[in-house]
Amino acid sequence: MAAAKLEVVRTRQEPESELHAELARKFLYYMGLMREVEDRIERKLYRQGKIVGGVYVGRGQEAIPVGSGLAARPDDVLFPSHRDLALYLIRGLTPGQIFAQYMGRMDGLTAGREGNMHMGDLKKGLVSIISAMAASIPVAAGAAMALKYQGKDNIAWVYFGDGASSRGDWHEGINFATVQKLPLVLLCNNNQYAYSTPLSKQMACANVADRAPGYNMPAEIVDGNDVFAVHEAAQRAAAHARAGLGPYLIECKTFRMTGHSAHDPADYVPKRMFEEWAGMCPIARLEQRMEENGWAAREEIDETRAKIRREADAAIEWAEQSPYPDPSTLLDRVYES
Amino acid sequence: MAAAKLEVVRTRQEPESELHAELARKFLYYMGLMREVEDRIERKLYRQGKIVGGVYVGRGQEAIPVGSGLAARPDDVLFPSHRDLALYLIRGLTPGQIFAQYMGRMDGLTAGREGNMHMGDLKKGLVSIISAMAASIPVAAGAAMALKYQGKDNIAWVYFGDGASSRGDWHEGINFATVQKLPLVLLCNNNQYAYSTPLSKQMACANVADRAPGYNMPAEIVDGNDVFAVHEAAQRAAAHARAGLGPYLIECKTFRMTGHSAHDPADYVPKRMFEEWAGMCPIARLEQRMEENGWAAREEIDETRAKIRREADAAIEWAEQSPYPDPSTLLDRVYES
Amino acid sequence: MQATYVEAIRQGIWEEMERDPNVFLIGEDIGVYGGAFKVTQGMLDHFGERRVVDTPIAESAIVGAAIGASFMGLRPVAEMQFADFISCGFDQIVNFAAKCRYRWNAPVPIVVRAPCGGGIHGGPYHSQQNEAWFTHTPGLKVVLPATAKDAKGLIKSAIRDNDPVIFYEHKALYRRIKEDLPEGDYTVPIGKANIHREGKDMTIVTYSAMVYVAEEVAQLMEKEGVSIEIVDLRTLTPLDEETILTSVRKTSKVIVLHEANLTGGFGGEIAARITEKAFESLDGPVLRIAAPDTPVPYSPPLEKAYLPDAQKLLEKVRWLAEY
Amino acid sequence: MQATYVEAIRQGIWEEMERDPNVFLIGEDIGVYGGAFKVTQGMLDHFGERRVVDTPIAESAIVGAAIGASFMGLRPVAEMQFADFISCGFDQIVNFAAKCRYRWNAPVPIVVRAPCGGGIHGGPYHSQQNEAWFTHTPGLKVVLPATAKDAKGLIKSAIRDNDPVIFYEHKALYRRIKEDLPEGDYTVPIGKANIHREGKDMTIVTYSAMVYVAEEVAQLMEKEGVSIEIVDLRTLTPLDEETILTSVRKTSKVIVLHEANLTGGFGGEIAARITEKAFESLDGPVLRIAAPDTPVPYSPPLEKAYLPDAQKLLEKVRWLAEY
Ligand SMILES: Cc1ncc(C[n+]2csc(CCOP(=O)(O)OP(=O)(O)O)c2C)c(N)n1
Ligand SMILES: Cc1ncc(C[n+]2csc(CCOP(=O)(O)OP(=O)(O)O)c2C)c(N)n1
Ligand SMILES: [Mg+2]
Ligand SMILES: [Mg+2]
Repeated sequence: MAAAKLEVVRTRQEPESELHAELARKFLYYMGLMREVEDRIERKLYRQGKIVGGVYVGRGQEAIPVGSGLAARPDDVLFPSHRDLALYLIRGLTPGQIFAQYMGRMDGLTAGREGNMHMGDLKKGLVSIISAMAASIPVAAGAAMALKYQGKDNIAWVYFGDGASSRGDWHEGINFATVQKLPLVLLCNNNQYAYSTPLSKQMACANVADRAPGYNMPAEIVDGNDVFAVHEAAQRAAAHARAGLGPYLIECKTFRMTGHSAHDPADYVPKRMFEEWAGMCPIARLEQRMEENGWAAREEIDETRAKIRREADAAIEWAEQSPYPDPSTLLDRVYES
Repeated sequence: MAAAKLEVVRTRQEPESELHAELARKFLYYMGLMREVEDRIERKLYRQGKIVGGVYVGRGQEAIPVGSGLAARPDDVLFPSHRDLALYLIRGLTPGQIFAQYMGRMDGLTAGREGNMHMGDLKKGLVSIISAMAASIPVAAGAAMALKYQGKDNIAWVYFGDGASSRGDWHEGINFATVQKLPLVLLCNNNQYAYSTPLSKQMACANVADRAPGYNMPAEIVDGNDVFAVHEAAQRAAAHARAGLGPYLIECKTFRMTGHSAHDPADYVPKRMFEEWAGMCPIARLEQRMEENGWAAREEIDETRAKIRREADAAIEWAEQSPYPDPSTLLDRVYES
Repeated sequence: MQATYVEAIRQGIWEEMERDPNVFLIGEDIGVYGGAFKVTQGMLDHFGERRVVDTPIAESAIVGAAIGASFMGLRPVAEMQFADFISCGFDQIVNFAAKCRYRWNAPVPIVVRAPCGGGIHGGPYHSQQNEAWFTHTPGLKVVLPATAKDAKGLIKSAIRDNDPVIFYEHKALYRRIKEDLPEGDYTVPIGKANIHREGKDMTIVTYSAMVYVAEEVAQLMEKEGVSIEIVDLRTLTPLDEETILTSVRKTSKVIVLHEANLTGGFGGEIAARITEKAFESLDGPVLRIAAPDTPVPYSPPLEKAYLPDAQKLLEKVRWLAEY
Repeated sequence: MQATYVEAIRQGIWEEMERDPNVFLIGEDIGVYGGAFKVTQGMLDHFGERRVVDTPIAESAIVGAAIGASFMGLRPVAEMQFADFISCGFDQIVNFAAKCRYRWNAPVPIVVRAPCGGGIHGGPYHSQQNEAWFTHTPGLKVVLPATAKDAKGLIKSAIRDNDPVIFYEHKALYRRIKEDLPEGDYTVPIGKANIHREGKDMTIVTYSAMVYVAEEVAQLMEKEGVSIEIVDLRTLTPLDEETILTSVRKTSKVIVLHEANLTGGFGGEIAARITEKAFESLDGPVLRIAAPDTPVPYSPPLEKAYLPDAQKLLEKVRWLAEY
């Protein structure tokens, strides 16, 4: 098995086919929708007091769930982390359900038991995180083991941040998965911070991917703000895992264009980092590429945006109609019956 | 920092000085004493029913605690694992105290609260393991942090097996220690089994040392049955850690010449492995080298052995005189007062 | 046919594996070695590596992987080598397994088997009775069989249960008791206590190995003309409060007995419920007998002093009988 | 001078760091960020990186490193970002820290701070009251201050204590209460309950944020002529049984109130001790009020239904008063 490839893998400069244009339009839609939904959540609903719990968004990181989520087969199983909203959208959750979830309404995926990204739906192949960072990794390994057990050629995809890679569960899960050669793709969003903690206080190595050889696992590092790059890496990873060759790690270099959560002004981040990375916005980059390659005209892109805004408007309206859970149901669902 | 050196590092073929002879005699004494004490425990006292709890010995692995323990400074702090009895001997515990410990007597280090290798003495710089494999690693990191905090040039030494390296604590502890560049030497006894589990079911990589680059930590692999090799590696590691360059990993390749514990016949180990490794006995190899180099005559070696046997005889007699703890003290020592 | 407690558990698992191809085992040294206590002996040969998964030393991964597999329709039975190491997989149990159904309607049908208890000179790390960590965690079922018959019937129910079950097997019972097991495919329901012995003057509420201590004392007291009823809880959560209260209302005197440490042990819960719900029936204080609040010491005289036994129980029984 | 609960804790830590150069802090985001709840704000600037150690996300390493440093003579104060994540460092706490003194006479003078409790819409993973995991583990001290004065005095005692202390800070109190603190260097002893309010008709035994619920009800009941005594335990282990029993013997009626889940909660322990040791004094059953046995739900109407509050308490108080 190859050691970690430590250079950013370049994507094809000029993909010309209609297939690419088609894909680009999907990318644009889901990235745009994730951005819009999260903007509404973080900058409107939260500030209006309509969301009373924690809010964690993936602004600037949309290429990661979108590029990879569209590389996953619809019957693969996904273990999103807390900045991967697009995975839910790709699997068919409506923005309305997401707003309802954040607002603690019955039409959220958890019927008000949980808030924010703590949601899942087994029928859609979406497993809810628990809050403890990296705890999903052994669980995803177990799901991958089951897929292998059942003789399916599906795979499991698990998402995590740079910070999560410091936890024991990260090690135990990956070690187990590699020993068992499980069909698992590991997707790291390395956004350079864990809450306020920079990489230098999290790890002595330069990249999360540097740890892969210790598990005899291939890894690559990609430009996490290039949705095509993420997509192609995800396809390589999926092919590897699906072929029975074991886990595969993708480290997406990116940046969190916001505080850790809605109440965090992120004063600890040097201003110039925000400035630098603003120029790397994955959505703007995709739009530019679409225009340059003639995949879409400006008007078309603008219309996509407008459509997304209308969707979000309608969804919020819908979600606000959704009832709060009935307190008399408080005790339901602890056990099966 | 260099990546893991994956070849067995050869020790000097012909160390001639009297210093080496002197060291060899010390090695021989402590390895022989460990072997003798553990043989008595596992093959006599346990079978006689005088030890009622678990018994884990380091037969065939004596070079590891002896080679490294004599490289440690007396005021360094040691975190032995369960096959490192010689560390206790080197730090001045008497065989009698060890027998008493195993027999649950008052003169054991734990006054009967604990059995077997679950013992420690802060005044001697010996920290007791807890049973959970690898749990000592973050604790040793913390001790190393304290030494640095206090401006001392002491270091911490932590011991563990191949199996322990699968645990989350192993990862969390080493990651923290490397981020903080703590003065910590990590000593792995890779005896190729964790209880009945062979390496192939524990890790996908070939060596525990393969994980070191993921922490940007130097590592080397040594012949764990060559006490000089272990000693020299330990000196290199200690120099590194003491110089403030951070943790250093030594992986000692060895083999457990017994079952996991006294009640385990180890049927799962291919017979030929026992045969092969019997020819690699670290004590026999040292004796041969001593003779070949003229560091000791056969008679001298035999006399050392005889002396050790007499020591063990006397120690058992002494330990059997040691009283059992008084049940009325059961509640003592849960809290300070 | 007679079977020991360990053999009963083994049979129960074996039968469930035969019955349901989704059942599989995961844990340390459970394959070629057959488990530290030989509960899974022979299973690797019979069922193969696919269904008997030896793992690295990684309790969090074991429990986590079991949870993940259960999401996909499998029914994992995970072994902790000793209950003492369940602390290493703790977060996965109390935060992931326990809460998924409530949080997002995802059942977690896993069994975590945990050999527990003292009396085998295991010392602080091979003797723990730590069930109270889990009885305080909503969403978990906590089962501790005392007899071979119950052990088999309950492990089978646990495997079929659609919620996470922590299944405590008492190590000192594995080879100590031998019983006739019912023929054929039987189960014992989770959540139902058993009247281990009927009596009318006093109730002892207990579970796991302490049932035998209670039995010993009941036999002794019978000669003194005191008739003791023994309620073997078998399941702690969900608790069969009805059986406890019915017994207490009958006898009016009650002692709660367990091997776990006294303070914060499940005995407090039982005593509290009795006091709240059967206060008018009580003819004396609810007494608790449990291990004192120390780790489990290794040395035999200390361990003996530590463990609740007939003598200690007898003293309180006599006191209460005369109350 | 007036101070909030959070400011009181911050002052306490600050003063101890000034007093003893061996005291240092370790945890996630406690440095430049000042901690998720700003308890350690400004400490990095004042005390420097040596004494304010930001860690990776690794609770087991945090607790483990604290233990190891304590062996070498330091006095670590570790922060869990939320009490909910203490499960990730669980083994280090219950098996290493708790047992070292008993096992091999090695003191572990660490403090593990854990922001706990609901009412902030944190949902299942940012609201837990899991103290009962630790009150069942011999060797640990479990402290939960309710007032700013106690919070300061107890964190100082915890830091000076030679045993491991789990120090639960209630998040909903951090900025809600403000009090005058005593001048100068004062401590509040660990292991001593406080009579928060004197009364003669009924005792409410409680701790942490629930003290205020009890207070609210006591004021209401006073108008109805029922005089309620509130025992604020402050420390759960070691428990100040004497203060509880003295109060119960005086009032003869008692309600135990806590925010943690009912089953297996520490309330059972308290109720059991009262029943056993003050049985003759009781004029009614010992009642418990606690959260129901579910995870802490997120949505406000559910969370409100979940948390014990004055209304729920009042109902039981009235019932018991008339008993
Ligand atoms: C075990 C654990 N400890 C602490 C936290 C609190 N916490 C939530 S998110 C977070 C930072 C996560 O960093 P990273 O994994 O890099 O993901 P990012 O938020 O940057 O996407 C922390 C410390 C947690 N969720 N789990
Ligand atoms: C967390 C944990 N799980 C299980 C065990 C039971 N156990 C004791 S020793 C051992 C094997 C250890 O293997 P290794 O680390 O290679 O050390 P060795 O015994 O080979 O020296 C196991 C599984 C344990 N002590 N701790
Ligand atoms: Mg991050
Ligand atoms: Mg080994």
